[in-house]
Amino acid sequence: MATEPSCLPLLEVQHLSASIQGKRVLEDLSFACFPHQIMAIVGIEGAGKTTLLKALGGLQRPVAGRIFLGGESVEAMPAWEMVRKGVVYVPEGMRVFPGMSVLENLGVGAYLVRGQLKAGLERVCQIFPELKERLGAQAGILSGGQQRMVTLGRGLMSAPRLLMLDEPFMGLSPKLVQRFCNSFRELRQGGVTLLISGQLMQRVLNVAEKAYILEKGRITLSGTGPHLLKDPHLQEIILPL
Amino acid sequence: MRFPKPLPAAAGVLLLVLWPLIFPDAAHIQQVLGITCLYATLALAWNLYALTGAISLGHAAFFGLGAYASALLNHYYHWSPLLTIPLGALAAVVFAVFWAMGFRRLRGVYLGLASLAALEIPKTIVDNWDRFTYGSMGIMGLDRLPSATLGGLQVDLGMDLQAQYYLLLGIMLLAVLLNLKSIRSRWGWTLRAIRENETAAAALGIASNRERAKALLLSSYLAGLAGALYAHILGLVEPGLVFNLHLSVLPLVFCIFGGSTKVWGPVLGAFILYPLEQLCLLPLFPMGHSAVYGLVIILTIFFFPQGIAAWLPRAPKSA
Amino acid sequence: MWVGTPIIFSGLALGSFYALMALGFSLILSVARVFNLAHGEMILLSGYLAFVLWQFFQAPFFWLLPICSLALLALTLPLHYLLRRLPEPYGLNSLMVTLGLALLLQSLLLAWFSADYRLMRLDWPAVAIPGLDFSFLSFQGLLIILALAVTAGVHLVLQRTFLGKALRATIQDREAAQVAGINVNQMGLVAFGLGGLLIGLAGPLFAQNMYLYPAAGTEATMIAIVVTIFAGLGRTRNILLGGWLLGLTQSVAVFTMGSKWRELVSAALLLLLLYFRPEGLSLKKER
Amino acid sequence: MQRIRSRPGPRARLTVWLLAALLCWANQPLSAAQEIRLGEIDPLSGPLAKHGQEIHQGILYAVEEANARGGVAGHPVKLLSRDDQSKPDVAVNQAQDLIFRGKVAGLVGGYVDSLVGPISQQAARHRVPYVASASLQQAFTGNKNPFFFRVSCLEGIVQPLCQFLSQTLKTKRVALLHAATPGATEFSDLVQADLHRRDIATVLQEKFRPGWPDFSVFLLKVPAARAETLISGGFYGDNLILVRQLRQRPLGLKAFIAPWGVAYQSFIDEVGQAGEGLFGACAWSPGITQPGTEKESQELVAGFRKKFGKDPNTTTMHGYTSARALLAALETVLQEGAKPTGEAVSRALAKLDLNLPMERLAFDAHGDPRHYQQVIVQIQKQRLVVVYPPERATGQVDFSLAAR
Amino acid sequence: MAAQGPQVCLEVRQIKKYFGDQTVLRDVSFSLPAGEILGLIGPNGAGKSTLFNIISGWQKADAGSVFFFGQEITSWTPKDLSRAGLARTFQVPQIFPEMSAWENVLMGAWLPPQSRPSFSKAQEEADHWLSLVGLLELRHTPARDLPLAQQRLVELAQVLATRPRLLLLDEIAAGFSLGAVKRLAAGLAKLRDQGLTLLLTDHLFNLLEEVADRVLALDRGEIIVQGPPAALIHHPDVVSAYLGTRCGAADNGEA
Repeated sequence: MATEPSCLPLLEVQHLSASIQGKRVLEDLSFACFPHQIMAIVGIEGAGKTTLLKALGGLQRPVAGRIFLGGESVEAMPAWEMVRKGVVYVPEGMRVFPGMSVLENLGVGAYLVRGQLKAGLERVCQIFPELKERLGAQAGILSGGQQRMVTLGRGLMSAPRLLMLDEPFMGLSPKLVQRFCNSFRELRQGGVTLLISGQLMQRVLNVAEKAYILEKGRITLSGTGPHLLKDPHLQEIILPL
Repeated sequence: MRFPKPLPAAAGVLLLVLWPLIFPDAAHIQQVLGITCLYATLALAWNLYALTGAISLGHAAFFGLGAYASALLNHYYHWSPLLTIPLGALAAVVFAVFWAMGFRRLRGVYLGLASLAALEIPKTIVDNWDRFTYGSMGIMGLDRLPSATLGGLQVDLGMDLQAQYYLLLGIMLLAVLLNLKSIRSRWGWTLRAIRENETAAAALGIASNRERAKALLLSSYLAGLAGALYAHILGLVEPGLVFNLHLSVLPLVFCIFGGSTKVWGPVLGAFILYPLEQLCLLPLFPMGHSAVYGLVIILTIFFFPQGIAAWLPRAPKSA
Repeated sequence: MWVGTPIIFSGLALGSFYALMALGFSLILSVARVFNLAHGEMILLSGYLAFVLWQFFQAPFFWLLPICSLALLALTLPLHYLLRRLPEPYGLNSLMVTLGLALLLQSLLLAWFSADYRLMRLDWPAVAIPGLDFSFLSFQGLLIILALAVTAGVHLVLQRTFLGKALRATIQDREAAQVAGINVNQMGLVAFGLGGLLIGLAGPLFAQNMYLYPAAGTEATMIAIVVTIFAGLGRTRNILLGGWLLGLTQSVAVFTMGSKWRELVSAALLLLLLYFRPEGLSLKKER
Repeated sequence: MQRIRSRPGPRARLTVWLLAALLCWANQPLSAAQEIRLGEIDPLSGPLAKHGQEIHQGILYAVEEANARGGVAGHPVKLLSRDDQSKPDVAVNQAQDLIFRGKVAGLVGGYVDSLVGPISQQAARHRVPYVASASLQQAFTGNKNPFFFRVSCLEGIVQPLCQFLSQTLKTKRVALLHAATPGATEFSDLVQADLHRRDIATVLQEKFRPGWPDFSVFLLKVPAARAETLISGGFYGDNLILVRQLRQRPLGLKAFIAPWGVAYQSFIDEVGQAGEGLFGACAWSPGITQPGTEKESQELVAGFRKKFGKDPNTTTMHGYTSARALLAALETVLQEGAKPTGEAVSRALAKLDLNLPMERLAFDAHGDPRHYQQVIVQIQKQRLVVVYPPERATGQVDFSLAAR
Repeated sequence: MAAQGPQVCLEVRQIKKYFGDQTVLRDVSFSLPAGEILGLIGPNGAGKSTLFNIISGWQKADAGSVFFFGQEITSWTPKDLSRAGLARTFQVPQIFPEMSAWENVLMGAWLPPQSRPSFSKAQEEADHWLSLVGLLELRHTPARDLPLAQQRLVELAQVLATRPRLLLLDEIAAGFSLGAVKRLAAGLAKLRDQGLTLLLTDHLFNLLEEVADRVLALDRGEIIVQGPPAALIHHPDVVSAYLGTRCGAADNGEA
């Protein structure tokens, strides 16, 4: 597992700060994301993980700092421009379009890459076979877990270069988590970089090339996933068992 | 939770009470501000229901029913308006009962639109029940507000505009008090809970439909009262006038303009917009007044999106 | 001739007219979340434009439709930019701004075109259906055909194209639509644009089916609101069905009960509909 | 936990000052010149704006005509116009404003009875004469109000209409359609009662809300009821639609007659061929005038056209006539050297007897016009032809044109 | 120990529920003695939330009945159930977004019609419950500005303030750190000792493992196994339906 590849970073964050309603949530963050890696951001609720991912995804304007995507400065870009550039954020929770069918929900994910609709659908159905039989159903009447699958699947449909998942496992049964984790390797081989944030992510950390711990808006620890997993500090704040 | 009375409100009330004594001859201003109080009462009535989160477009129905019931009682039984006005307003409450039953399941935009349609029902019935209500002809020559003797003081409510102004101001202040009580009490917090999240309210054991209905009944009575007063101040009723959609929109405009769900919002909205139009725009621009009126509304919304009341110093909120 | 034939036909033509009045309103309401109270005044503006073109340039009727559509498109797009600057609470504030706009437009129309009633006097030949002993005005036929065509067009755009999916996604969850790569501001613009085209189309039809005077906008807005409730928000296909239901109900009510019960019957029908199927017409809770 | 603000913030103080300033401004009298002021209240905007504006133009023309002749007994006349927005409370507010701040010598104008009523009560309360331009209902003049006068009344329409129906048209079965407004409803009831006395059956009587776009289903019921004549108590706009839809299929009607809306040149222009043969009623029209006022009428049309760029019509003339009445009464009082108080002007109004183009104007004890009588006209070759009463007829009824 | 003794708090008999032609629950029956903490696990779409909704009155069962302290409550409305002392939390927290965290809890203590405490008493209680969930320092923050996990805690404090006899917790610990889960578990155990009966679902087995006396495993609308949590986690049916391979458990914090 290479820790610091020699190629150029896909996404580089320099001195990023962000606020929500005047309250500073992220404080001077700097890190880089390299292609074909799995990257993990670990932190407890309220540490600023969602804000960070939203800032990277163009949903939130940072108050200071720069974000570079392949060398281009993107911190002022709206979300749809980021998606066009291949940076896709998958929000936490169940964010389906309730009045549209599952198929249409997934179709909207492929809004900018209409040519790859079929291939994307196949990939999603492979990861979530449950969805395959419910493609025609209204997304709003699905169970919570199924809506979560649709939300994740929609992110996959956008043919991302960098896929940012916010708490991807919340509300999923362990079996599904496992299946989902397995697909990560596959995705990475397909050329996707993954940025996964959450708090209970042993499985992710096991395979993450790079991982950060976020505490109160600051990065307090970084290293490879397995390395971090053994770190006593992580054990202390996140896994105090 | 003790809420200290904000000083500006007290100053404003004092101004409204005292100015006729400073300008005793300004009959036309007394006339206009009297009607302003009447419409402010209607807006406060609307606001009472809006506290439950409902945007009604049917309050003209309450207004019209109050007006017609009082007018019919006065016309057929020749009772004094002092009696028919409070009784007539009960007709609005009867309609509110049907409303509460029929619209139990409706929320948001759909409640608004349904109430808009509900306005047609009393309107068309009154309009077509020729033998009883005189139909489209309306009823003319209703008794004016009578004179009343208050501690040896003869007050002619019908002819003396100053007395009439004080009567309407008093009723408006009563409506303000009712709003105040409905916002800052246990019941007020119940309404707020229903407005913010009905599921959570039900989970706390709140019977949201019943509380909503209570607010509606109070609201309808006030609106009916305003309508009944209107009928006797003008001396006539006519379906097209008292069941007018404009009377449904007016409280909405006053409340949003002034700041909705705030006690003084509707009053402020009424006291800015109505006198502005009646005393300034209509005399200055006989033809183009509504253009200026429209511009005032547009600009205000851009500069005070939360309504004018948000601009005033806020009552410090207890925590 | 069966007495019902002309009644049904009148109801359908009237309903088509209602639907054409309501389409733009419904679209702007559901996508851009703007309760456009200036809808009727905008239709009137388009109608007056058609009237002027017809009166002074002898423009043929079928040219008026596209010209007015494009003209109103040019009006609604700036309106979208204006409304986008509105702060929260967006729903109520945009309602108030469009109310102000309605008052403003009404005054302008009064100043420009005077309070006189205007009418485009065009000859619409009667069409007889052979073997049925029934004839109707070709304009009524045009209304029905146009309503069908426009509804089908809008329906296809919304249901079958990616743009339509994006529009519907925006209606349902703005943030989720953004992260799917949809430019939600553009969607508002598209809705206003489409709405503008539809409003513009309604103008000459209004001028032809009724008559123009500056205060007629309120009536047109009311029609649009009522049909929109009948149909349920965000359901374009239902707009035509709602319009037809309303038109037919009114026609039958006038024939069987008399003109004076027309409003009551349609209001009662509407309330029954809302009473029994509120969930079918449910809208996302707005804040 | 509680912060109490001890004094009002600067914004609150500013608001209070602004309100106080507004009150002071609004309380100022408008001015104190030697001119005589007339106040006018009309629906200048909203659904009734067409007629309100027409009345306004008539009144304005009368006032400027008086000023051009050197004013009323040497005093210039100023007209203060107000919009009542078709709402009675607004009408009352504006009447108050005109009386108190405008210090007007008299009020004119007013369309629709629900607005004329409250204005007339203000007039009585503050002792200001009021000459209403277009008021129809009979209810008002019942209780005596010495300050209220009007230049038109329903009787002056119903009488000639019913006589025409029975004497000239000789119809036996009529259908009555009217707008759901007080005036039109009363018209409909009076016509029905009057026709009943003349043995004419009203086989269909319906009302509708103004602004309805589709009469075709109602029209299906007309032949079913075997009505010979259709009387429309709708207004201008309603008749525009009704007349077009009338032509869609044959109804077997002998005649269509509408007291309002038809007898206008603009109506004839708008509906074109569809208007041929229709009957209407009017009190005046260019070319149709009170005997003996032909010259005055012609001058008026020419002057009006010069000023407003269009022809006056019967509504305009109602405004003109009411203003003329008030001006004449003022002149009488001023020439006698008396002060133009409300009582004096009202007394002068009560004694007035003028021959104006629209009517010979004299008021009875109720303030109603004694001689107001409309004529029945038929549209023939895009022109209005008077067909009733016989002494004023300018042509014959064309029955073939009327039948549809 | 529980004031009610070994009385049966909740009894569910033969509940059936269909959505269209899909069966969500088929003949679910179980009983919950007062003072016990019962856990409910199952894969996504197993019908956990539906079962909760039926017990708490938000959905109607197609067949079967529910008893609460011996009283049939099958067709009761949520508000009646709340008044009777059956409270619940939701997957998506149902709180009052514009009110502060403290005001939210105050609503729970003050508004319920069954208790009608004085205002000062309610204030004290709000303080008490808010500090119990550890949000005292965030008391003035508007609830909508709180992160989801803290909104859940606000909701928990709010329903606790209504003093329920039975509390249904729907994935209350989602998004909690393990430390927070531990604290929550300790708090729940204490509440149980004060007489509260609890029914809770959780995806991450850790909370159930900490507090549950007994766990039901639900799959495709049926109870497949029940027993103490430690036994269930190794049960082959549960593993195959829900947990996946054993290493899935490692993901749940069994480091």
